[in-house]
Amino acid sequence: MRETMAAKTIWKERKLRVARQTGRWRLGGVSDGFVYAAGLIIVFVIVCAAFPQWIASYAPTEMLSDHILQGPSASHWFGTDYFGRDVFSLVVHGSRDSLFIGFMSVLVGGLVGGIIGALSGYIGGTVDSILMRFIDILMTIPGILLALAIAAALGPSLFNIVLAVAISAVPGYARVMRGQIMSIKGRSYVIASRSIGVTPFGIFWRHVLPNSLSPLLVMATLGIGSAILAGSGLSFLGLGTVKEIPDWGTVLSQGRGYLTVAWWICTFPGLAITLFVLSVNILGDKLRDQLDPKKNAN
Amino acid sequence: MSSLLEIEHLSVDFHTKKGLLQALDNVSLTIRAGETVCLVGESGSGKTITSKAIMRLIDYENGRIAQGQIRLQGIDLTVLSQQELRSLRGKKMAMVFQEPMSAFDPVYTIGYQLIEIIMEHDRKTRKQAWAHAVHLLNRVGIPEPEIRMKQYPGELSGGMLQRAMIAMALSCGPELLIADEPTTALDVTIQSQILQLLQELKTEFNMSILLITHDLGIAAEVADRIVVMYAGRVVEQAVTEELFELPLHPYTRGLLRSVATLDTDRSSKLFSIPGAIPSLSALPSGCLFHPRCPHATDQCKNEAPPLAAKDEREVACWHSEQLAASDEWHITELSMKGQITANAVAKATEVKEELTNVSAVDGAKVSSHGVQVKNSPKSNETITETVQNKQDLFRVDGIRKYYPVKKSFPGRTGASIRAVDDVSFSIRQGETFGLVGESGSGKSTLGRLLMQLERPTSGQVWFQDRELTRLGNSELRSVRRDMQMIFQDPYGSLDPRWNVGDIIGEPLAVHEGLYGKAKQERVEELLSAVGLSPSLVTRFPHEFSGGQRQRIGIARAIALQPQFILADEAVSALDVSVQSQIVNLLQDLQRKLDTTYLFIAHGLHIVRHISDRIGVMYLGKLVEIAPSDELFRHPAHPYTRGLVASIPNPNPKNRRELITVQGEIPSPAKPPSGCRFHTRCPLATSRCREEAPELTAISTGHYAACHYPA
Amino acid sequence: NSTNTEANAAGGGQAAEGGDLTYALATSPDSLDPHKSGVAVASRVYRAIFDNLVVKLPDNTIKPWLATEWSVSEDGKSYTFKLRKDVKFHDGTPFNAEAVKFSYDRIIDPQAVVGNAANLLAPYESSQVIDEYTIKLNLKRPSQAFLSNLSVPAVAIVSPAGVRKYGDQFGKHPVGTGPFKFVKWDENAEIKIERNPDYKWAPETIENQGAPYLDSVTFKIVPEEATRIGSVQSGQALAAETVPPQNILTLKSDPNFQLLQVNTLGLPYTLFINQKKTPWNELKARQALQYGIDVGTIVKTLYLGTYEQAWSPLTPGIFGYDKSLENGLQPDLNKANQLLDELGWAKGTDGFRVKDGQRLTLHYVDGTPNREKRNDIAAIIQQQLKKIGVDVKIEITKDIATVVYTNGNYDFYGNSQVNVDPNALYAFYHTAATNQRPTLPNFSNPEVDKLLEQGAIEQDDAKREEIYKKVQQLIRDQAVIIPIYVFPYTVGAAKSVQGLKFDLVGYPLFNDVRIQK
Amino acid sequence: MIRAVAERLVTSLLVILGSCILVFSILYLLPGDPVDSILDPSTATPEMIANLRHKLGVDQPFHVQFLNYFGNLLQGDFGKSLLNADPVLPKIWVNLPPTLALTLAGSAISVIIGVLLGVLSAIHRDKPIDIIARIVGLFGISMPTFWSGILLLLIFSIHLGWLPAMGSDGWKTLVLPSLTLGIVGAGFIVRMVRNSMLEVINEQFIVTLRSKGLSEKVIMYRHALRNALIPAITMIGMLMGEMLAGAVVSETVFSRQGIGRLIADAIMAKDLPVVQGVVLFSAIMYVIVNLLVDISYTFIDPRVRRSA
Ligand SMILES: Nc1ncnc2c1ncn2[C@@H]1O[C@H](COP(=O)(O)OP(=O)(O)OP(=O)(O)O)[C@@H](O)[C@H]1O
Ligand SMILES: Nc1ncnc2c1ncn2[C@@H]1O[C@H](COP(=O)(O)OP(=O)(O)OP(=O)(O)O)[C@@H](O)[C@H]1O
Ligand SMILES: [Mg+2]
Ligand SMILES: [Mg+2]
Repeated sequence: MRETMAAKTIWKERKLRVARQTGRWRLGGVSDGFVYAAGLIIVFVIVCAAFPQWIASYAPTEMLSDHILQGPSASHWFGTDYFGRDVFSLVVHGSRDSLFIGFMSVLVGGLVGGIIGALSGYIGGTVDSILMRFIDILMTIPGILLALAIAAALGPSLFNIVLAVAISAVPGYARVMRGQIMSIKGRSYVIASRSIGVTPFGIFWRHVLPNSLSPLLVMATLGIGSAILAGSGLSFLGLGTVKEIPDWGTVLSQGRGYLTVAWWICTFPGLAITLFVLSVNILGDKLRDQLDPKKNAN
Repeated sequence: MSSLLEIEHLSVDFHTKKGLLQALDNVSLTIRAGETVCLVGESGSGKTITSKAIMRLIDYENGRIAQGQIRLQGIDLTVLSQQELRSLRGKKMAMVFQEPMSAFDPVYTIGYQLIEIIMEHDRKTRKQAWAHAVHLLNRVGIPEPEIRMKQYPGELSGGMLQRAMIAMALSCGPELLIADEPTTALDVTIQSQILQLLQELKTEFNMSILLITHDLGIAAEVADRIVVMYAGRVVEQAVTEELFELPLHPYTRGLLRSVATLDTDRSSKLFSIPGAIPSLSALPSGCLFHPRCPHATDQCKNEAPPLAAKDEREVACWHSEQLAASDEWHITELSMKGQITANAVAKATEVKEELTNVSAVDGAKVSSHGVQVKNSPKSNETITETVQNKQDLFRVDGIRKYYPVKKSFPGRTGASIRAVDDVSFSIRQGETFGLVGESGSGKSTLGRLLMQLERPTSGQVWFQDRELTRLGNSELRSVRRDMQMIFQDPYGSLDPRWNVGDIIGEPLAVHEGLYGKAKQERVEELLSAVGLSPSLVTRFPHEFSGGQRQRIGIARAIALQPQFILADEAVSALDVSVQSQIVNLLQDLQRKLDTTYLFIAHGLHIVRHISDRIGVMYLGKLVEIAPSDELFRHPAHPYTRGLVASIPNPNPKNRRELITVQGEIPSPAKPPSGCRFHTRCPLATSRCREEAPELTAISTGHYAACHYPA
Repeated sequence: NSTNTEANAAGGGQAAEGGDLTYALATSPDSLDPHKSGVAVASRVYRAIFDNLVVKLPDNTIKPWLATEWSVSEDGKSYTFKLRKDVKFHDGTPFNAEAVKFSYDRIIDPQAVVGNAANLLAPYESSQVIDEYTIKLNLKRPSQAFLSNLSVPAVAIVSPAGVRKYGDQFGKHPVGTGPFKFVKWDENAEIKIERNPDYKWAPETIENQGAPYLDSVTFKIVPEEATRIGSVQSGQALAAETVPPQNILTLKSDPNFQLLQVNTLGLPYTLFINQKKTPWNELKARQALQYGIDVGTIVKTLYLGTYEQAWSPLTPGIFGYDKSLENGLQPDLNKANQLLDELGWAKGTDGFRVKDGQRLTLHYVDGTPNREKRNDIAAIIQQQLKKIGVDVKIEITKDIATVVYTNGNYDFYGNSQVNVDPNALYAFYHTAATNQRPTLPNFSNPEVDKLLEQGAIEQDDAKREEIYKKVQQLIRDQAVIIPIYVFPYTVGAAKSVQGLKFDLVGYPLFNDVRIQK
Repeated sequence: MIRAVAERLVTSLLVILGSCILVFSILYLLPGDPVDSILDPSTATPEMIANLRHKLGVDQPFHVQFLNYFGNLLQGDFGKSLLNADPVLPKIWVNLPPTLALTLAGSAISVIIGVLLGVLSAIHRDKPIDIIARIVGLFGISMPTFWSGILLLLIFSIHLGWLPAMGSDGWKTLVLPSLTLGIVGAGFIVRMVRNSMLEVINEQFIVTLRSKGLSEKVIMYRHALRNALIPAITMIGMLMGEMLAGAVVSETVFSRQGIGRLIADAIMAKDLPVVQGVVLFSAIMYVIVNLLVDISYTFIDPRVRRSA
């Protein structure tokens, strides 16, 4: 199929304009109420992680052994667990490690995957083939199995969970980054720089990379959610950690046996995970809308 | 003639996040049975909205008819339900869209999509519908319609698709055909074929046509009446001849004057309406056109003129009568006889826009940094002369570029696309070399080879005395400061994340190591040299209009005062008036900097205007090279003749048969034997089929590759 | 020792013969080869497929099973058994002295089999077939535990023909003489056994001397607690083992269900203090732990009163158990603090004790997963010891073998063992021989060593009992361990299940089970 | 065409081999020992351990084990489980069907719910239906699988007693696990379909269809949906991989037989031949699924058919 190049660009130009215009009218994205609510939840959780003692009324380690398995009440909003710990305080304090798992594994996975994808996409050729086959190999092994193998082999610790989740996320980031880099590589502003005589590295660093990052950013945002979920899945499969202050996934998976007798132990951390991941996803969606070039209107 | 469609006082609003936006305001027009009405106006003037309002398609885009009536054969469309409208759409009124490639559903066959509409409106069996569809395809000139029926949209060329689109629109015998820029996306050759087809079909099917176009040439060729829109309003309407004879609105007049024709004097500047169409959310007060109007008065600023009828025609201007009576007003006189002086242009374009006029900066501070200013603008003749004596800047020798076709069989060397096939020519120091040809003929590829953005398959490129094809990458990088590029797509060629200062400053930083204040100063100079306010350095590309963006691209290209600039379709994506602004700017800069241009374009009149010499490409080969005027006056190659003849002529008194070059350009993967043009050439003989003609001189400076040059 | 075992035996209703008992197991057996398997859950299945020579009663007497009578030589180094003559393996081959010899030789043959059964049979050296139904077993040294150990399922008699036929795969195709025959094993789904109609050699502990009433038993493998209990509640299974404490109470109060519970025998779950490590090599430091850890609260909190607190290195009910230790030591933070103060460990600003710039830490190693809430115990102890300034570092690892047994890198490690004889203490508290692997507490005390050696061979039960009581007291006084809980085997079942009983060590017996329609 | 397929098969084989090597190396190089899962460490003596290690061959150096394993593999011998000497292949054959049933049912649920909600939500953009569909979708991807599984189990088997809580025989036992699995996938597909529907709805050809006088229903379901499904299908292909991972959790919660649980247990026990076997199979499944996805493209998208 041939197309009149000139007309194609006339079109591109016009379509862009129309899309931009219609985009402005039509892409409201997630309704703003939800976005604000999501933002508030995330901010609240971050505050919890940073200053849990401001919010929680008990120390998360305090075991009130004569108050075990008490339902929600005025003194224990979310009830107490089988140790007699205040579930609300657990949830508040647990946010720290949960966020750590979420953010760190996204950071590590995104960085490694991003670098692989960028090299592969920008250099192309044999490097690309080799790296992509490697990514293919990683892709054939379901992420959680990889994570399971790593966590099982290295033993359960916060760091290993992060590592496991991060590695299993690498192929996704690498693919997206590669695709993005390859598409940006052909843009005319990149050719423009080349025609000016900028070095390949300069082009990569100053044009290709910055313009390739936004989908990765969106993906990373959404990845925080999946990382937290993956972490809790590992806890469930018996690779959780035992810590004085457990993360949400650990509380949830350890409390699950009590669901029939003390629903509150795992319901609240479960809700915390769900709400936080939900908020992160809402924000990610919003971010996707926002970073959409179509939205880049005046 | 009775009126088929009557639009009265139509206003259309869009619901947007930022509130209500009025896209059409008090639009009235009528189309009589059997009549062709053209809707013209710059981009964004509301042409498409009008057409969609008629079909009531705006309902799906958050649009609403706020006021007014649209009557089709007396039925008021504005009050019908979607259900009732559906029985009219496609049946009584049909539409043809601008881009055929995206107007078809890519996952169904052409046949399916044709039959779908037929069965929707007519009580026909599948078989009858199929037969009818085949008949229609045949009628619109699609060869082998039975096969096409089973093909998917992606398998047809743009021209074919547009024909199929027309067939689809005609399938239920509509009374009104709305065609929204049906040829903008197509080559000139195909464009004239399509226009011709529409003309024939109109009488055959006894329909009325509402044709939307931004090309006045087309309007002149086909319209009975012309309606001019500006910013959602009708500013003028008249019978075609009268409008071209005597435009009453300054905007119409401006549009007419912006059109470069084959007759315009090449030494003069192209006329352009200054500024740009306002955005709907920031409409000016009074007459919407007043900020761009050289004749605007206080009344224009404060009061909106009504659309007043004046013997059969209508115009919305306070001063139309007195202006039309003035001497200078007559267009044909002015443009055709080439009496627009640079001064007149300067006067007409002296406006309050941030786009400071080009000539205003002439000789201003640009000189301080060594931009060479030639204060005596030479006439065109002299330029051509001096150029002829000058040395070659570029010499291209037997260059080829073959792209391997996607191989499904590894190891086997498959066929390749011969994008550029054995081309030799040279570009002289200081001249503008134009390159024309249909889409896919290899123009851009040739340009990229010159710039060494791609390495040729074989052949050499000499730049001054260096053989570029031998240089290593790092050597090439230093040569690049002498060759720059202006891109087709003004939006895509600017990094959206960089501000204007950095974009323009990039070559300075790379080659001259300029940073910070020094760079900023230079950037500001460059901005004013291209007619932009220096205060815009910190803005980002998306904050500019298409024309302004192209100026930024130009500023970047001239930053290092290169010897050579490649402008690949640099103005194709722009509105006519903006096109003129950019072309003028390029010419001014050339005069000042003594730059050499390779100007690639598909708009032949623009190429004629700017180029000293022109090369015509067809399927990877150069088929003709000649000085600009010579080429248009005495085209030697039948292909060139076809191209020239396909250009719509903005002179309604001088209508002629449009079709010139038949058929479509063959695939460069399997080019025809002998002379590549022989499949479409009316003069082809058996010799042409067997023997490839060489590029030979037929007069001084005029070369053609044809066995039977005219 | 079993509180509820008899509860349902008398239950009225028309209990019918036949039917399939679905029984949800908590984990999957690794192998049904008694000699090879290493996990308790497997014994619960193969107990029904295999028989032993003898059976041990709760009163610690030993009664005939496949053996009708036996005698011990003067020196205690050889046992002669007379065998039943009417016994057949499931594959039709006869049970005889050859089969016994084959089975026991197989257990100790390092080439054929490597498994934990070898430890139980420990001093066994060889056997002599005297005649078809008489066999003499020779020991390397006398052992009072030997006869008891012969009653443990792991040293059951297997079919020599079966072993030859299936070889490596015998664990997937067990052939024994038991009341049920193996039918099939679907990996990770279920194990099915069916009634052995020829069975008529049940030991006297079993009411039903003939073939079982049930047609078959289907063991479902349901690791997830909630699902396992849910499967009984939803009627998908008739019984489910290892009911978590929190559900025990609910099931007990539910009129549609019954809860069967029996304490296991052997060593209770015990935390061993590694005496190789400073400062735990000092008695006072260990005593501080004894006073600092409130075991009562732990057991009450985590097991909600359904588990009994352990007080001794042995479980109640086992021969020689010293009941006087019960409720003896009570937690006392002051004493604990005082003891540590005396050792020179002073509390720092963060509440932890420091001496010579070293923080007082306790490296607490536990395995995964959180079996019987053992990880939770660690979590509570961490908080309790914090109060006396000990910083507990918990390490949960899959690789116990390396961390604990190979590297000995722990201060605290918990373990338990199912056993029928107090001689089990020998392996844990007798000083390890120089070329042997160290014991868990790395404890070395000449007096205890001597007592344990005597206990192994003392033939007089009364004296033997005294010896072991002494040992238990010494271990308590030396603060070698912190005993935590006695593990009860629990089964939640529909009311319709009747006659489910358990043997001495807590394995289910299906011979008497009937399902009420 | 045949060569293209052959070429693809070869790369697929290489990828599969690669994943085996990778898993082999990870499991080999990281600490832990299958012997620990076989012998009770509290009673096993060092020589028992050494004996067993020798018997299992895990005392051999890496390259020997590696070559042995792959040598046997090439002869079609998948080896035996280190834990109980079961041959690996039959183990996989037994466990594969329930997992396939689960993942297929799960995918079916994802696709049905996902596409339905996605389309409704795109068509009724910003209307209550849209908001509900998106919230449902978001919850699907925001809930830990095991949690939603246990909740379903509590509600539908324990409280209502409608469906069995565990097992893998009969369609009834498939309902809850596949629902657990499907909800997550549905969440992703809702999003994907909604986005691509919205994109398609903005395309020019939709305007053409309207100008032809076709009804919205026809336009949305006959034209827009088919176009929107193209990107969604890739997603579905990728989801199948995720499904296997989800199966690990779902199979554990509902005590189903299946390779998810098989491999999870094998990984924990470092039972290398079993892990290898399952990884090999899951890699093959992954490759097949992606091949199927590619093939289904050619049915839905003629543009692909041409370039193939
Ligand atoms: N759906 C919409 N909602 C709001 N505003 C719109 C919408 N569609 C178009 N507009 C605005 O209406 C104005 C007229 O647009 P229209 O598409 O009719 O221009 P046009 O004359 O057809 O231009 P072109 O030559 O670029 O096709 C533009 O300013 C555009 O921004
Ligand atoms: N990178 C490439 N790989 C394969 N084929 C290519 C490539 N670039 C161009 N071609 C092919 O080479 C031929 C010439 O392309 P080119 O872009 O040079 O034409 P053009 O004359 O500039 O057309 P247009 O007017 O559409 O810009 C076309 O058939 C095109 O499909
Ligand atoms: Mg338009
Ligand atoms: Mg081009």
